[in-house]
Amino acid sequence: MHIPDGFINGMTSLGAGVVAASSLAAGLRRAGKVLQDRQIPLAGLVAAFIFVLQMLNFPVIGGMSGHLIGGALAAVLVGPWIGLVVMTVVVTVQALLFADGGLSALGLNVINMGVLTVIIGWLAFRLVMTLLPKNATSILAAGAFGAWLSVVVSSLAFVGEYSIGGGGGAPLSTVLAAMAGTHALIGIGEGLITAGVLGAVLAVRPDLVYGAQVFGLRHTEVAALNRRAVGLFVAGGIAVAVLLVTLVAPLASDDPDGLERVAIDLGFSEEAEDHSLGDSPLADYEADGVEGEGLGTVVAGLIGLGATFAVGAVLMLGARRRRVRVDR
Amino acid sequence: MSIPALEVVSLSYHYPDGTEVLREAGFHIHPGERVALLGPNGAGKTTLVFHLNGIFRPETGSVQVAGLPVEDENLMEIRRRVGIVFQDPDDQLFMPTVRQDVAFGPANYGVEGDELRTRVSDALSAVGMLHVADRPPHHLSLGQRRRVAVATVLAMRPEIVVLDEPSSNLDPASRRELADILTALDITMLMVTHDLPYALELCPRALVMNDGSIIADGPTREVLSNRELMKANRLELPLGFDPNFDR
Amino acid sequence: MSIPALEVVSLSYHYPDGTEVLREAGFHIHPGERVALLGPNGAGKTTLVFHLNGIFRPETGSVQVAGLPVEDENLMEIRRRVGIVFQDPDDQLFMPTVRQDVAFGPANYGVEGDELRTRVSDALSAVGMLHVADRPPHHLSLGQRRRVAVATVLAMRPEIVVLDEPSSNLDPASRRELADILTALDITMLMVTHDLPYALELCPRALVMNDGSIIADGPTREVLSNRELMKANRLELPLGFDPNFDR
Amino acid sequence: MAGTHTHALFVHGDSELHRLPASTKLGALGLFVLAVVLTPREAVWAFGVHAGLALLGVWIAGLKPMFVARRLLLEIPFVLFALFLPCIGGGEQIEVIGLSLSVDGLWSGWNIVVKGTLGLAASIVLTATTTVPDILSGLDRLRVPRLITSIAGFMVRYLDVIAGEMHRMRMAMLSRGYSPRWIWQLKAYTASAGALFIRSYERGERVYFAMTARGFTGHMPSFGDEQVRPADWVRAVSVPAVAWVAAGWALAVA
Ligand SMILES: Nc1ncnc2c1ncn2[C@@H]1O[C@H](COP(=O)(O)OP(=O)(O)OP(=O)(O)O)[C@@H](O)[C@H]1O
Ligand SMILES: Nc1ncnc2c1ncn2[C@@H]1O[C@H](COP(=O)(O)OP(=O)(O)OP(=O)(O)O)[C@@H](O)[C@H]1O
Ligand SMILES: [Mg+2]
Ligand SMILES: [Mg+2]
Repeated sequence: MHIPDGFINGMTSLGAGVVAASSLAAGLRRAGKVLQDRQIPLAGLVAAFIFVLQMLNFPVIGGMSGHLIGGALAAVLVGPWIGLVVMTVVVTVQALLFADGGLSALGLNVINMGVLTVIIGWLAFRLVMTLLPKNATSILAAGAFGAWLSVVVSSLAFVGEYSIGGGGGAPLSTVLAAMAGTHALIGIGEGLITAGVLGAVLAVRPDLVYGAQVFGLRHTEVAALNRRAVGLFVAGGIAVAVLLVTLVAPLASDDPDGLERVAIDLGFSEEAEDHSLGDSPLADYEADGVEGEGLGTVVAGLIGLGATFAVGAVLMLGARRRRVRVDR
Repeated sequence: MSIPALEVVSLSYHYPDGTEVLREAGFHIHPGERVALLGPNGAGKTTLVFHLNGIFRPETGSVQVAGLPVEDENLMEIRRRVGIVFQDPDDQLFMPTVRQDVAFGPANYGVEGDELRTRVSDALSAVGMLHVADRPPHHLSLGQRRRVAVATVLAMRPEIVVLDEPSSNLDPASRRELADILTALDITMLMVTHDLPYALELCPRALVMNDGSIIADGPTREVLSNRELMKANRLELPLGFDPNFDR
Repeated sequence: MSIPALEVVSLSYHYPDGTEVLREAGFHIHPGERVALLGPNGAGKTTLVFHLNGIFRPETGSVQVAGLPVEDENLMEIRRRVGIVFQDPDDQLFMPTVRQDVAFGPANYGVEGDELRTRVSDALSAVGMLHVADRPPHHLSLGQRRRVAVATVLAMRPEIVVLDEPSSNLDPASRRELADILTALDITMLMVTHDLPYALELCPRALVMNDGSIIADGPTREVLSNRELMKANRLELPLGFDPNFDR
Repeated sequence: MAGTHTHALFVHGDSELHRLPASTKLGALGLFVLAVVLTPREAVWAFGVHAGLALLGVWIAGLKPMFVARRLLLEIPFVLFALFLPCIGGGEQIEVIGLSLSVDGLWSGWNIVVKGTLGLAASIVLTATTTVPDILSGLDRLRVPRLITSIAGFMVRYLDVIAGEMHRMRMAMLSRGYSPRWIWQLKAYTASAGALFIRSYERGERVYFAMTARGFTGHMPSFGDEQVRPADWVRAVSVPAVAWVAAGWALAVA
């Protein structure tokens, strides 16, 4: 997802830079009030942690892998304002120190991976929390949902930017379908990991989770953390993903044919960007032999979701069997 | 002649940054022996320990555990047989609670249910840490963490234990209690230590390592009485301690 | 009557997870004294040490350094005066090279140029680690790291040094060398240790801590000769060691 | 991922570029990249000029071509995308060895590859000649908000802490018979990510304590601070100046 120089034209990039800078300024103004001396290093630690998670790949389906973006996680851990600053730092450091993502595209990358994921993640988290009982399980569920939604929205933002300032060449609808489909899946991974990390931190240091502080969760309430929460929420996340793929994909695909689709997948799917598991860069969630373009995407998406769910189920079963069963 | 429990043959190793650490180190230990590994800071003792269960692989030379060479296909088996207590307890403990940490090793080898619970509580009571079983290990004091680290290895019921300075940061009573546990175990043992009276008490045989090689091997009392050897390897007995006193 | 170099008055503290650790601990140390702090694992010694320069703040009670209360406006001054050697060297060393790590403290107080260079090399030679000055600290052996950790504090030329088990993981010769360095320093010193002969050698006075309170305070030789006190606090002298032998 | 990846990008050397103050190099990099991005894609000759400047940078810094080439691989996914654009684009088509390619797609692909590569190459030259702390203090001097640079500074420091903790956890797990298989990956990933966070967080906290114990107040002390002379700025900016002339010319002609 790190956009390089020249992918989006100069004027759009500059415009994005201005937008990113002003939201950063807003974030800094709000964060500056809460960030005491002691929290600056800890913000740095969260940034480093998210940076590391972004470098690790997790499998999605069929040899495809994704990695965490982490904006929603940051928002729930340290709050939206510091989260925004933290994510901006992460993306900037990636561009400047690791040459990952173009310098001229910094504004775009900050918006996609920082500003949007934090804001969407946090809003969705708050929204879900107002609907659910105020306990630790809900925090995980809300965090996971926020994470999933933030990834999808971030991918849509990319499409928006491409439509404004892309060099042309690829039909927009194709890009949209591929991005939304892929990221509805990758987002599930993001949601799971976010819930997993939040669960682990809540169990030991609930004082470190801003989202839990906001809702006044105390140590004792957190101790009753329900492990099934994550599992339940995965199911919910998948349901929403199904909905999205069914609704958005048909609108998106006007006239792509097989080759076009593969080309897009090649260019866009996350796994090609990363190294470790990049054995098959072909994200084969296009069902072969299904004609009728919109339908093909939907079927592919559904098969993908089914596969994800199957893998997830096997995984959980296995995990249960292997789990260190010593808890009373 | 029995097969050595542990056999190290002319082992060499250097770290990725180029520091040469092991130079043709070699020794062997027979089943049931208790051996101390002595030597100055930076001699390469910890690096050697990391070779004994395949965490590091020899550049030249070889390591065999009960006749099994340390190679990919034997790793699981070797790690079941050789339990290592690391020098730094933070290297050893990583699970959310002490109980889960102690259970981790046996659970990987398929131990479960009651058997697992017994093993965990046995190991924790042996080191006197049962009362912290449900706390996170990184919230313990350093001495407490070291005791839990020993328990994680005891719970695996290994045939060979390798301990890298097990007594450091322990209070004096715990140090003695650990000695009692270890002598009662009756298994093959290699113990790295800077505490020479402790080595003498626990291990009839001692190896001296310096600059990556084993340069002495003999009965601990003799090694500790050899003035030149001791001096050349930065080993010194505490003031007023006589290795030949009769216990 | 001089102002105490260090004064701790009925200090209490508990960790965020609720563990109560310090309970009304209190003592004071006069300028130039060398005092040992003894006690079992988990007694709260390290937690107490963290209060002495304001890393942790007292919940109740107070800490004063040379008459200055440990409060925000005095922190810089207090941290210049009190140097702490942490129990775990990995917590202490964080810069890319050993040299930079040792320079970090004095540089924070505006020392620079030649003066800084001299301080760094003096401190590193004092612990015999000048030859690793340009290596990253995390590539050193544990004993080497501990020596560098001592150097980082020496380089600050503090008035009071607090050492949390400085001798653990050191080889016997380094342990003695460290004792020589510390006695030569002629500053106020508080040393946490489980090595009782070492405490006797270095510190004329000893405090005993258990369960968060100071429960004994007196000449080290007397403390170590008090059978009941020793037993109740998991303190034991090594086999064959007599605290009243004449040095 | 174990170890000190933060230092792996820097190449020791004593070139003119190594010696330039970081702030001037950062400024020059920004200007250069902007010039590249604004150059119209049809002005092929101007990209020749830009490429010449980038190669000049590589040559002055004394970098090995293989090193630069390897680091350029980062761009592969976008290159792949660019390669397919001519096949799927609409509009006017041309025949090339039997394939019908879109002219517009060809131009788009070229645009992405050339600008991306030039931008990446310039960044590689910067990171290879400037240490991480220098880049951070350079940002400071360029008036980037303090909060940002301090958080970034801690982030870089803690990367090593986290990498260290990851390495330790891995060794500990392996030693007690853990054998990772792909099916467990997600489970192991989330479990260890959570544990890793707390471990790193608390280790980071203690490291921070140690820093404050030695008088740290939120800003790294400077060990021999660099001086920035106007002449340094002139030298640093001379390179992007040429790029801007080329870009301006191309824009005027277009
Ligand atoms: N990760 C590393 N990279 C490079 N060199 C290392 C690394 N770890 C250790 N060394 C070096 O290897 C040598 C041996 O280290 P090792 O930890 O094996 O010593 P040791 O005998 O265990 O010492 P100690 O008694 O202090 O624990 C030392 O010189 C040390 O500086
Ligand atoms: N971060 C923490 N969170 C919660 N409890 C803690 C934490 N650190 C230490 N404790 C607990 O506080 C008590 C005192 O710990 P402390 O580290 O001060 O002991 P100590 O006297 O230094 O022991 P040792 O001799 O083993 O180093 C112990 O019971 C320990 O379990
Ligand atoms: Mg060692
Ligand atoms: Mg302690």
